[in-house]
Amino acid sequence: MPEIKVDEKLCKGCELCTTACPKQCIAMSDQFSVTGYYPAKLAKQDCCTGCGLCAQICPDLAITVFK
Amino acid sequence: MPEIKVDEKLCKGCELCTTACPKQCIAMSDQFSVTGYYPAKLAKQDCCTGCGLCAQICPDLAITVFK
Amino acid sequence: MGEKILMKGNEALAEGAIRAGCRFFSGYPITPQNEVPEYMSWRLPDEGGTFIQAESEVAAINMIYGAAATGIRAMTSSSSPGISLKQEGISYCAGADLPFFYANVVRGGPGLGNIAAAQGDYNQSVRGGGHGDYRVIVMAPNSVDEMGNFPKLCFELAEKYRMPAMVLADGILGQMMEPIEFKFERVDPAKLPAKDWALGNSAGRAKRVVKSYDLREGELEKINLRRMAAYRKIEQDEVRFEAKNCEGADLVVVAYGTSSRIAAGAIKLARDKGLKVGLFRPITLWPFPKKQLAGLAGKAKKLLVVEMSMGQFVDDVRLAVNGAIAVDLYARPAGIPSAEEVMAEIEKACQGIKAAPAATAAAPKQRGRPKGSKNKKTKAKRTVRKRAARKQAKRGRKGGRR
Amino acid sequence: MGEKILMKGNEALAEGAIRAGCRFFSGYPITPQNEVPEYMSWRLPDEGGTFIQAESEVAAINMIYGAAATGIRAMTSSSSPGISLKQEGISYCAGADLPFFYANVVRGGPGLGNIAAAQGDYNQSVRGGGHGDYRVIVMAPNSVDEMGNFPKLCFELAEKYRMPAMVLADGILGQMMEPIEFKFERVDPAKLPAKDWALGNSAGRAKRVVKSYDLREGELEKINLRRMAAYRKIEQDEVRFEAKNCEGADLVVVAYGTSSRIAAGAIKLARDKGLKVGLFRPITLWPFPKKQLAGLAGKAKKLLVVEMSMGQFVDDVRLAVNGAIAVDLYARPAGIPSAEEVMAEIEKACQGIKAAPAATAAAPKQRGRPKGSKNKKTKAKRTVRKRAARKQAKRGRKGGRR
Amino acid sequence: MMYQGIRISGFGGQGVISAGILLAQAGLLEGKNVSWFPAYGAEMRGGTANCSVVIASDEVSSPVVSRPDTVIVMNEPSLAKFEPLVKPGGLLIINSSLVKSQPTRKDIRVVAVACNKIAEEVGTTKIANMVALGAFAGATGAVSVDGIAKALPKVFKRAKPEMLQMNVTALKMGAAAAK
Amino acid sequence: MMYQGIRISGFGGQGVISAGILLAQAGLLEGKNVSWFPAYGAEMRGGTANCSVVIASDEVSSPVVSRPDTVIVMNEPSLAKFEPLVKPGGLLIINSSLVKSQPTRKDIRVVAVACNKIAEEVGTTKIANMVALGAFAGATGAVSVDGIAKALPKVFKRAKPEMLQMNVTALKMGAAAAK
Amino acid sequence: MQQVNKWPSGLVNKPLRYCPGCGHGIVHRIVGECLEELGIRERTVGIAPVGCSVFADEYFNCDMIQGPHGRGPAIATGIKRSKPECIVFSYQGDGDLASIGMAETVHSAARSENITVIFINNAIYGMTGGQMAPTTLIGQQASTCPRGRTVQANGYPIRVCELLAQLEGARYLERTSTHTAAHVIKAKKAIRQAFQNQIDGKGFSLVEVLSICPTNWGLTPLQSLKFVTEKMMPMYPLGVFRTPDAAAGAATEGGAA
Amino acid sequence: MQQVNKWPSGLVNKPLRYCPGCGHGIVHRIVGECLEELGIRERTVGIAPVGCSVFADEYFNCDMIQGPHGRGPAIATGIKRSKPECIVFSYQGDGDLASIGMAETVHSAARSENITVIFINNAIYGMTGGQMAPTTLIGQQASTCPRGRTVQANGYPIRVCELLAQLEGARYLERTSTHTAAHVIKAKKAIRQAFQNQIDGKGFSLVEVLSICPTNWGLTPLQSLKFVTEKMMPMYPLGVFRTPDAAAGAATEGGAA
Ligand SMILES: Cc1ncc(C[n+]2csc(CCOP(=O)(O)OP(=O)(O)O)c2C)c(N)n1
Ligand SMILES: Cc1ncc(C[n+]2csc(CCOP(=O)(O)OP(=O)(O)O)c2C)c(N)n1
Ligand code: SF4
Ligand code: SF4
Ligand code: SF4
Ligand code: SF4
Ligand code: SF4
Ligand code: SF4
Ligand SMILES: [Mg+2]
Ligand SMILES: [Mg+2]
Repeated sequence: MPEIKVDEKLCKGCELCTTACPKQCIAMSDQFSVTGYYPAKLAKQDCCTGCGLCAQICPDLAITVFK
Repeated sequence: MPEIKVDEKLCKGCELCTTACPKQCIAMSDQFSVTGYYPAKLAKQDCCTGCGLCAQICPDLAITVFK
Repeated sequence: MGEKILMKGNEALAEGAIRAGCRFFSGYPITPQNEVPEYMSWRLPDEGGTFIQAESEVAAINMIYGAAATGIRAMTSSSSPGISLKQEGISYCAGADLPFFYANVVRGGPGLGNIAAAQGDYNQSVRGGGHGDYRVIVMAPNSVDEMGNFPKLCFELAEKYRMPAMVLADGILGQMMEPIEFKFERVDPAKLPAKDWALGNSAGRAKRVVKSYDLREGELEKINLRRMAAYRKIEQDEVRFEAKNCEGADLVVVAYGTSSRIAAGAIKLARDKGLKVGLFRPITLWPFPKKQLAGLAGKAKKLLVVEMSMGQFVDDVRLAVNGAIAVDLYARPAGIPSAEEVMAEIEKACQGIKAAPAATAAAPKQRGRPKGSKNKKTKAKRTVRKRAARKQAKRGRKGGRR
Repeated sequence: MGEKILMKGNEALAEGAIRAGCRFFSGYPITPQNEVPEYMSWRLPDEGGTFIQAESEVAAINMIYGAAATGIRAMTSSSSPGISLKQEGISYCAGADLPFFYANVVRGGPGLGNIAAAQGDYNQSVRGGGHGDYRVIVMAPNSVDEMGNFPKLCFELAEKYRMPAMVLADGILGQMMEPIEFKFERVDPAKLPAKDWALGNSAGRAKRVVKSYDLREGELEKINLRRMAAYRKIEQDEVRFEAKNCEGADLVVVAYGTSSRIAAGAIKLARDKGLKVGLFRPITLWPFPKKQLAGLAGKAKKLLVVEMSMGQFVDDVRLAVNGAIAVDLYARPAGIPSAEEVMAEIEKACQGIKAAPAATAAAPKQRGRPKGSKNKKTKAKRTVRKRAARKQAKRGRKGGRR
Repeated sequence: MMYQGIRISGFGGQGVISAGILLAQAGLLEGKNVSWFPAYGAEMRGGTANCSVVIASDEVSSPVVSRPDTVIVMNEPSLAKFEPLVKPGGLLIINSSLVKSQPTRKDIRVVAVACNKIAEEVGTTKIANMVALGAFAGATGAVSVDGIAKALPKVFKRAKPEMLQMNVTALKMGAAAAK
Repeated sequence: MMYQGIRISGFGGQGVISAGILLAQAGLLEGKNVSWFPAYGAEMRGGTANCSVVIASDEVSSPVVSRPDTVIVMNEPSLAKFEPLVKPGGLLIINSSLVKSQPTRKDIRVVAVACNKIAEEVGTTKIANMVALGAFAGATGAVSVDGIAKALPKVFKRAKPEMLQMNVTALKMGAAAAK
Repeated sequence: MQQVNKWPSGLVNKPLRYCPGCGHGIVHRIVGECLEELGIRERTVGIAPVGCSVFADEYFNCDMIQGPHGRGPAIATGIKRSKPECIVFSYQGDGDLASIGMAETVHSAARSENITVIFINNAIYGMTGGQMAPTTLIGQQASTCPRGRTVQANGYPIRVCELLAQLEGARYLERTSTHTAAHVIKAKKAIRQAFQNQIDGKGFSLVEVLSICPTNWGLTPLQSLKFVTEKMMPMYPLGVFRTPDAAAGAATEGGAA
Repeated sequence: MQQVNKWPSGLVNKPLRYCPGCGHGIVHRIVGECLEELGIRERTVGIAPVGCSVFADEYFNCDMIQGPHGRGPAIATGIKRSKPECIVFSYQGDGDLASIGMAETVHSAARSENITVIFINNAIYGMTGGQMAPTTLIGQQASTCPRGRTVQANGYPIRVCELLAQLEGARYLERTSTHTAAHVIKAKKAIRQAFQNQIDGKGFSLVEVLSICPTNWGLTPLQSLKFVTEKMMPMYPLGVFRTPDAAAGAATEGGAA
């Protein structure tokens, strides 16, 4: 299954990726990261198509897409 | 009769006025002025119409037109 | 007037300028002085004044050049790199005898440097960073209170002598908050005397020209000689400084601005340890309190200069005492010393005094007193200011920080 | 090499730079240095170099900043107001440790001033006109020959110490013609050693960064302290000066550049009248020949500073001798003195010596010799130069004017 | 002779800057000499914020507090950065709601207050900074809770009375928690 | 010890600048120390031109000749401006073709040469400046006509041989006229 | 399963110091990828401005130089003319490029310097804390126009691409945006083209990128995206304004009228 | 018989120091006449540039200020904002206005400062002795492009009116010439309009005047007139480029194609 990995050390919780995902797979965590942000996460199972759009808009290169 | 007066202290002999006169009334003197130029002069009698075009183009305000 | 309010140094500077009648400000953002234009942008329009965010520092200073020529009280401010860009314009203002007020809230340099406090722009300020022979009046506050109260002095001196006057501050003085009391009545610009050189409505008088050039042979030198004489007079009349515990001190620390605050803290530590140490703080950096410093020569055994630069300020101290007393230097180029560090330097310097009681350092031994010193006495915590500012400044001593 | 040719100072400067390997020039027209960019515009392309008439002095110095970062020998020139505009950029170059060469062909100031010769930009040159703690190497030619031969020295020193180096000239030196002999082999830029900091092809090595900032706490100060140490070394090693008839002189005239030529003429008149007068000419204004000047203290009775400015250069002379000898000043701010006028000042100063043989003026009396002076002797017409330039410079003495 | 050098540190949105100003204003109202100084600049981009406050009977020399008597730490990263600076015998106030690590120094006094939790109880985590200030007042007495309360309207000029009241409550609860 | 300070002045187009350079070049070829210095700048707009030349056995101190040994005046306005500067006992060379006024000084030597007229005889008034230089050589001996002739191709690098020849003729006739 | 994207070799592998959501990060990645894809990383010299992206000198994995505020194109000129074999780009904000650097921008375009300029238009001075930029919109608040920008006090915003399109030397001008992934992809195409032009010796290329600054706009990142479409794009229509071949193009998206 | 013309009261009655034929003199007279005819002489402040017309401060019979090279519009801004009741004009050459002063020109237009700019385009640096200007034509020789200006080394000439026409704040832009008496009369009309606009509070007005510099063109004044029609006008078409009412106009005379 395609999926994304969000690097919590890089993610700043800006939520831009949530607007980019055509499938609305991404949601924000409710746990503070070490860097003090609420990072993004793949919220739904079997949702991601690996299209990579979330990674296109992520300003912090926090998303790695697998397909 | 209309006429022009060229102030020799001001005229720098640039000849622009000669191109401006529709009647070709103006010619250049062959005598050095005190300031070291060959000044313009009204060369022909009964030629000037007082149109003032020469004064329009004179960069040194050397021409006074009478009509 | 009267109430002590807690204010940022940059805002005190801006508010002080407005109260002093400033009605034109043009500037360009730069840290650590951004609060000055920001404050001006909302306060000045309410006062009927003009705020312009210029396209650059170069444009900003030239807007000032134009505004000042109309006689309005005009101000600009910036920080180090921006002030460098303004040097041509400042030189033109000086050359055209235009009064205006500006502030340099210095940051670390050279180049982009950093945005912390520093004193590396000393020479540029006191020796005319722009081209040609000119000076600007340089006032060095060391508190938010002075940040707010000096702009008025600057405007007045600038107009009196028709030249630029500046406040030389730094990132700490700009960014810190302290209580401040504005010690003067608000100036109503409409009530200031008309300037007989200002441009504008020329009805009923000859045209006026503001310019900084004279291409006729020998004429420029005449103008410069006239200005040189004016400068000598200013050096005579307008020196301001503060001397504290200098009477009977073995060592006098010489410092200005932020480093003088830190030095004061260090001196307290030193005196607690029984060392006889005083503080001499030039408030005007140009005119420099030469005579007053030279006057220490017969008394103290050594001077210790503390500056947040490589050794710029120390030159003026050395020139003032002209070899009559040893001058040590503690240089922190773009560094902010702690009171403890300065204290350590004081101890080092004092050891030097004990080791060689008569004279030390590379300087020739002192003999006699330089001319300038004979009438001056430094009393403990006495602030000497000349002329108009005296009263006001004295009241300043009571307020806020001290 | 070898042939003496008649050249304008500005053209000698440009040709000298090209022969020294300069392959990039950006500048903006301004009198009295226009011949420099004009010369470059037709000569540089033939040499495979680049000439750019920049849109402004600000753009010109930033083109230099970029070009110098690639390791090319880059040069700009201007005159006073234009140099003021370049101060921010010069400060950046200094802060980024970039070597480049520039010339200021000074005119009268402040402001637009005039276009005659002057020395009013002294402080701006030797004390860093831009913001922050930095220095540039300042060479002051006094002949067309030196105008042509100094650019190479400047490039070499600039690269050796990774800092800007400049020629401080004036309208007379720029505009006059004199015979010149280029005393060095043409430099082939392709044969210069590669610079391990230069930007360009990064294949096979780590990326390089040229910058003048460091925002990490305390880091900028470390850089500045390192630079401060380098400056101390330069002050030790790179001083250049000329001393002439100083041995046994009662009075030594201290002057640089054009005023040193005029002073030389005046001294000839004075010696013809039997006055014992020598000439001390700093060739590097920074590093300043401090020790060498201090060395005169035990010998001459007085110094007379002649400068075409208000009293800028004199400060460095006073700092050098530190009160050990009286220093008189003949200041001509934006004026060009005649030899006769200087002669009159010499006579005045000599009278002072006779009237008060031991010491005069406001300076404290001399006692002992300052440390720096003990090893130095000034021989008649001896030119002391350190290191590499020695030989070349000596040959210079034989050529042209002298 | 009284001297308190304070350093307050936390994330950008935690109100450490205004907490510092409030402290200085309170000191001023109580007739003390005060200063406030922020860490400012580019380093701040998306990072942490901190400021220095001095409250003293004597003149304030440097407003930059490099050896604080008291450090107030509002978030995790600040602990590592500022704990080492506290003067021996000084005070470290920790917002235990967000700071999970334990301080290591043994030569200082540590007061842990769950600022966010208490603030939430009062009404909003936004006033966690007030809880911390209350704790400071309670633990040191360098300024009083009353003093800070009086300073509130001077600093938050456009705050509504309810909000101010909530702030005062937070201050008091902080002070209580520190005792 | 030989020293000649010269000032040459005239209208912009009269070649006083190049005449000065030529003189300096000639001096150099004859082994002398020389300098040349123009009056430059904005004042020149449409006005007059002048330059200073020094030819000396010793080093040249100032290239600005404020008290010339010789003044060469090529046009009317220059007479008024430069006659007063000539050193007592010095030389004033006047282009009598264009200068109609008479010099007033009695303590100097005056040589009047109809430079334009002579130049026209040679071929063109453009080389009136050469006639004046010839007169200078003839009257002072500070440089020789030969010396100037040798300098010609160095200064006018792209001049045709005929032109150079005409220049030499003008120089000679000037020298003759001055004797 | 394969990794679809990776950290580009044109970018140093370390976290970026920009605020959450900041557009600089997106453009940094794009540039980093272009350096890699075009195989020019080892002969590229980049210029970091003064502005939030002053840190660009740390991030781009090529030789970098950081210079005075606004002078990027002049610095680029000096480098490119000295090392024509190098690829030189200048990365600049709106204050940097269109305010203090206006003369350098116009003149480097007029000279048609063979360089690439990346222009981040976020309608604000980011680094200094939210002062008005030359591109700040009428009505938009900034710390030096606290009541909102007005024509009377502050004048009109400047459209950089339209202005430069008047210059024959400006060979490639395009305005792009980063507010959707699709726009990011278009922006990358434009930036790649701008580098390709330089490789091909076509002269001056500039790509403007509309970019968000949540911190100084006082909006959340998501609100900021809306601000781009609703406020910025009507004033700054996207599109190609010049190509090396066709002299002038026209706005293709979001134009006011 | 009556005297048709006279020395305008807006000009100090003394000889001008410009070279024979120099266009500055013509424009000086025009401005002097406008000051008189519009009755604004006593409330006008003029700004002299650095350039041959630095002497403008001597010549215009109103309060004058001479400032740094290229900064006229900034100085004008300072004056006008401080004394809105005054009429403020800046008189500038092409080097001054379009090279070193480009940023100030663009930004004062963008701010729509209510000022009048007189722009003398003589395609050369007059005062400093004939260096290349931003308006020097391709192929034209100048002392810093002795073999003629080339695109490769020096870039393209800048058309100021066309450039500024992109700015909403530029309210009146016209290019005129002085090479015939008829053109002089038109130039005067334009300059008068530019002053009238300021009186009416219309904002930024600029009149460009093609002008001859025989001295540095190396031509006689008569040859110079020809140069204007044959070389300059094809590059710099005359016409109105903006009026306060209609946003943008078009070239009306002499355009290249
Ligand atoms: C000469 C100079 N002036 C001003 C500054 C201060 N300064 C730093 S960044 C900046 C503006 C940044 O805005 P922008 O260029 O739009 O970049 P952003 O931060 O928005 O990306 C300014 C004015 C400076 N460093 N140097
Ligand atoms: C800062 C600065 N740079 C350069 C100069 C030198 N300078 C004087 S006038 C001028 C250019 C004049 O050309 P232009 O503006 O076209 O006016 P013109 O003389 O042709 O009328 C220059 C570069 C100066 N005075 N100041
Ligand atoms: S790769 Fe595409 S589908 Fe998967 S999370 Fe990202 S945007 Fe959504
Ligand atoms: S766009 Fe990137 S930084 Fe922003 S929330 Fe998503 S993963 Fe995190
Ligand atoms: S007034 Fe007219 S007709 Fe008379 S001379 Fe002048 S141009 Fe000719
Ligand atoms: S236009 Fe004027 S200056 Fe020129 S020749 Fe005619 S009258 Fe003389
Ligand atoms: S302030 Fe704005 S431009 Fe700067 S990093 Fe933050 S979001 Fe980006
Ligand atoms: S040089 Fe040109 S612009 Fe200057 S006065 Fe002479 S003709 Fe006019
Ligand atoms: Mg921006
Ligand atoms: Mg011009």
